[in-house]
Amino acid sequence: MTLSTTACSGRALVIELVEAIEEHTMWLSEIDGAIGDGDHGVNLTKGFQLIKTRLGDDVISISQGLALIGKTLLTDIGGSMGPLYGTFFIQMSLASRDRDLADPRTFALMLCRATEEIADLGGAKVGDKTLMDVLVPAQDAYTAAIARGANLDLALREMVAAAERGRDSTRDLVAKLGRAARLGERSRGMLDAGACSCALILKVLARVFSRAR
Amino acid sequence: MTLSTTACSGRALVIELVEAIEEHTMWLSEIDGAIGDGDHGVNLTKGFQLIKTRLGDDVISISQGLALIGKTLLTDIGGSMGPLYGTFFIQMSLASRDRDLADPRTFALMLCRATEEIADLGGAKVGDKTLMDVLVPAQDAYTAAIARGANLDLALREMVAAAERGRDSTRDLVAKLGRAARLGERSRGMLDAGACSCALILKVLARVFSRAR
Amino acid sequence: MQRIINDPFHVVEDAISGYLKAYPNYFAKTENPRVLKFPSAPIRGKVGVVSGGGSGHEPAFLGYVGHQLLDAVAVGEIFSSPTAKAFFDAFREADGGKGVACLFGNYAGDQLNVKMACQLAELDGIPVKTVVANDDVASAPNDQRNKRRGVAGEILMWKTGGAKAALGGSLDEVIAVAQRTVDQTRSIGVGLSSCVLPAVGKENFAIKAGTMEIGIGHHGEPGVAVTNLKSAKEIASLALEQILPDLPFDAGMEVVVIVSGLGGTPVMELAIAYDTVAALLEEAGITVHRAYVGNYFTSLEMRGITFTLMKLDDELKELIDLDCDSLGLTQIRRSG
Amino acid sequence: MQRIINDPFHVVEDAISGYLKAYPNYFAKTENPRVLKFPSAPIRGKVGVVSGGGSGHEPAFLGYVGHQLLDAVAVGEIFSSPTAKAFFDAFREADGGKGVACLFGNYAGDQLNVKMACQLAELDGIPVKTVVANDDVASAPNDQRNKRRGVAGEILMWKTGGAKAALGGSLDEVIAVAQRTVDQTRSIGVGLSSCVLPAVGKENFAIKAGTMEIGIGHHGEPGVAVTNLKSAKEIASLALEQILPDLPFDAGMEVVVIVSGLGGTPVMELAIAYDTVAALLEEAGITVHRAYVGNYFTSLEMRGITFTLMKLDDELKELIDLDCDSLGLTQIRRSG
Ligand SMILES: Nc1ncnc2c1ncn2[C@@H]1O[C@H](COP(=O)(O)OP(=O)(O)O)[C@@H](O)[C@H]1O
Ligand SMILES: Nc1ncnc2c1ncn2[C@@H]1O[C@H](COP(=O)(O)OP(=O)(O)O)[C@@H](O)[C@H]1O
Ligand SMILES: [Mg+2]
Ligand SMILES: [Mg+2]
Ligand SMILES: [Mg+2]
Ligand SMILES: [Mg+2]
Repeated sequence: MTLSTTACSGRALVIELVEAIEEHTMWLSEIDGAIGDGDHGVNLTKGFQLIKTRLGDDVISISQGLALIGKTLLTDIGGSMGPLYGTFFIQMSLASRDRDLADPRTFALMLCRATEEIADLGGAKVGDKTLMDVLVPAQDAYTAAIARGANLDLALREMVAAAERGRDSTRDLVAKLGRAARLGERSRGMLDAGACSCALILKVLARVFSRAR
Repeated sequence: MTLSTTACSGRALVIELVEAIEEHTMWLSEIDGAIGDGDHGVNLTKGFQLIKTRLGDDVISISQGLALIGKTLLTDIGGSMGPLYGTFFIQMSLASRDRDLADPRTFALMLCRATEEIADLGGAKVGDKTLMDVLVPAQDAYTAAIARGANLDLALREMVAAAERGRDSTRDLVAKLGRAARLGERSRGMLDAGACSCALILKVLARVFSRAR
Repeated sequence: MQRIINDPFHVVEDAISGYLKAYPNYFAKTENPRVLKFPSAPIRGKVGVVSGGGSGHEPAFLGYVGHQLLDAVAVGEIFSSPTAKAFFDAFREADGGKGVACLFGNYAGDQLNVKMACQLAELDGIPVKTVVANDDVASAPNDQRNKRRGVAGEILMWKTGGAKAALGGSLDEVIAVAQRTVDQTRSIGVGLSSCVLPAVGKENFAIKAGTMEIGIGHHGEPGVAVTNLKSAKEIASLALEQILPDLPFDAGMEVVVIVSGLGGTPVMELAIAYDTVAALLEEAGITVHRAYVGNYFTSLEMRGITFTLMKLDDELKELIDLDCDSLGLTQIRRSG
Repeated sequence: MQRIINDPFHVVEDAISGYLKAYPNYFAKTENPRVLKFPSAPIRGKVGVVSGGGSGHEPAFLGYVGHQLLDAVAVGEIFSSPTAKAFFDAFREADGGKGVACLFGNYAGDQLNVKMACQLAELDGIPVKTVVANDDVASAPNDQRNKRRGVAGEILMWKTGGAKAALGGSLDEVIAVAQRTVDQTRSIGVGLSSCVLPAVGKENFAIKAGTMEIGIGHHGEPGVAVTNLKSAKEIASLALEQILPDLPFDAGMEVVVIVSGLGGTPVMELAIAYDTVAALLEEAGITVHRAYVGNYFTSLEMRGITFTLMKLDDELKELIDLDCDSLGLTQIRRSG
């Protein structure tokens, strides 16, 4: 097995995501603690560590890696994020199955299905101070870029930038959904934890996919 | 139809019993009223009037007459006497069915089955101040007479005398069963209503059977 | 009283009317408004099987009128015996020319009325024989078994007796099978709340919150002990402690088990109790051939549970397993 | 709390364990302790039929796993949705290669978890289609039917969907039949008392003595009105007043009726209420093809009653009449 296949494999995807989440556990939990119940980082880390255990020594495709993540989050992680991120990864897995990952349209489809299904499930819209404030602009930026003729790399870079702007935009928003909504005006002034983790996850995905040549 | 068959028919039996009971309605109810709830005469009269209605113009055998009385009492008359007298007449009917009524042993069998089944059903013994204080000595007197070789007429006369002595014996007894038992010692000094009606019924039966030649 | 009724003195009539309308496949009217029969009864050449008792125990008694079960029932007022006339009329409706088996419970009123009904039947030339269920171990000591009440175990003699009759058994054979069923059956009840007779409007006995009554009867008759409310496990083992030594049920035997609710018990609690019953029987080396867990014999809205065990032999097993179809019990033996 | 349980936090596990032991003919264990399947499921070449929901509604949901009914169920905690994993595992247990019909009730938790389970199934290549029962007329106006809850009417889509699958229907055909069943079914509940969640230990809503709640949900969701407690006749007519115009049910139609107790209701009261339902339907020129009167879908020990009507057509009638065998519903079509 060559370095390049390893690099663009589901195995790498899983491991890099686990590392990124683990590294940011405390940061994410602190953000959630300010306006939520403070378990966001811990929840996600628990989930991703379980995913790593389940991965074991398996060599799997990107689509399989996404499926493994989605299934584990859906079935073993409670709270809002189990179902929401479970859906995110499962839809990404279904959209990438048997498709050419080097084709920029594949990632476009993945983002689109994931965003739509999360919106359907959670009912959140842009401005509600959730991970939708990251996902929607990220998807828009990505599709705009490939519509313009940008290559995968560039499109992914623009997506990450939009995601991070989206993340930062949540600071000035009042939460409309989830636990933080109960605070009303008092939820303004802090980032949204889900938005932060979502931007992080998209960044890792972009890195892994930009190697998918 | 000759006078003699009419006389010994079930029709005559029913009519004579109805008349005897009707004639003694108030007397029986008063006796029951002293130590019971005062409905004995009324209950029986209601039952026997219904029996007369059911008889209509039918010409029936003694056994059929006894069955009609027993069935009606059993199915339409409540209280203690419905089941007890119902049993009395039904057993007499079954014991007389297809038998020679002129044979003194037939009436012996009738008395015996009726007494036994009532004892079985109500659980009363001689001395409990119930109709058993009439039935048992009546049966004893009758069987003793035919054992001695007395004819039907004589045996029936001795039975009636014993029944009336039994009836009178209840005056000095304390009720052990039925409603009157609740009075304890206070039930002493009055006749038992069931004993009175039983002696009356046996007297009518004796009259009808003594014509059964 | 939180009841769905019209007139508290008319509940039995109204319920019968409802059952007749809802289940024409199970119930046909007869001349006697207090007697229901299976539509195809009487069946020529088959022994008629009859029961009856007070109302308020639904699905007992009428719910066991059905295919290869009871042919007719006599229906009494709430918790009180049907009249002798009702039993007698049930005999007539059930008699297919081979006589009638009357399988009923050991209660004074029922005893008296059945006895009288038998006399009426004798007058009409219908051979009737009886079996009296006395499965309730809490209601008298073992050496006075004839004083024991009949409870949910009655269902089993209806099942076996009904099956034997359906298979063409003679009156004596049906009676023998039902009697053997009773002889090999033991039950006990545990009450957690009382119930209210519609026409009375208040409890006629009481069970304090936090307590339970072991050995309670189907009408709230006092049991053997009032104790603190125990866990399902403890309740089930207390019940088996009373039942097992009484027959006795020993290792190697095969049994049928009924765990019935008394009306107001959530059915999941019955399953929870059965869980322990099954475990204890397994420990004791007793094999459960078939279990019935549900509301089979109730007491209005009483909360509580009854436990019934019946020892099987080859014939009884076959009879228990025979298909049947009624409101209270429907069984199909599928090939697949 | 007068309950026959062990640990209030363990009632579902204990009940499942009891059901598995009592009815090996109806239930087989699966890898997921919260999923039960019919022993012969999956059946090769047959569409799998699945449901699931919170516990405390017994015999729903597990009681409808059976022959020509459901192949598997997902079991939730008391009154709360099974997990997505449980639904998904139920799909896998039921899938015989022709896909799975998931027929469940309109509750947020169930909707969410079924949706997620469907994603998991899609990952595994199992085609799953769903029908959501929304028969409870009291839970939203007619023009917002998608907001209505599913109650006892769910049983009817399990019956018809299960029958269609058993007769070899394709996934689309099974779904079409179940959807038509839901579209033609209307229910309403009337509550006379509350119930207590074992793990909570006190009532989560209250119904005052002498009052009743029309339109109450299966978990005590508020209804359309709280009134004085009325007679069975009035309760039944109030119920039909809500149900009949909603479809509408008109003269000349044939219907199936369910009158179910909510757990703590003496069953004779259900018969009393049905008596009026039958009379009113006859007056309205509506023919009752089949009635079910009993505890078919309960809410722990709640006292109360639900009324369900389903309009039949030729196909649905045949499917309703098909034999079935389960803990909650067993039907035999006898020739005799
Ligand atoms: N309905 C929703 N739609 C989308 N995202 C949501 C919704 N509700 C909550 N979230 C996201 O979930 C995050 C909180 O996740 P987490 O702390 O893991 O779960 P919980 O709120 O159950 O503790 C929020 O920061 C928000 O981004
Ligand atoms: N167990 C019994 N066995 C025999 N006779 C009884 C028994 N109980 C009551 N009786 C008789 O019944 C009579 C009362 O009859 P009646 O007044 O008609 O019925 P009730 O007591 O129900 O009002 C008593 O005088 C007594 O002779
Ligand atoms: Mg949180
Ligand atoms: Mg949380
Ligand atoms: Mg009197
Ligand atoms: Mg009186």
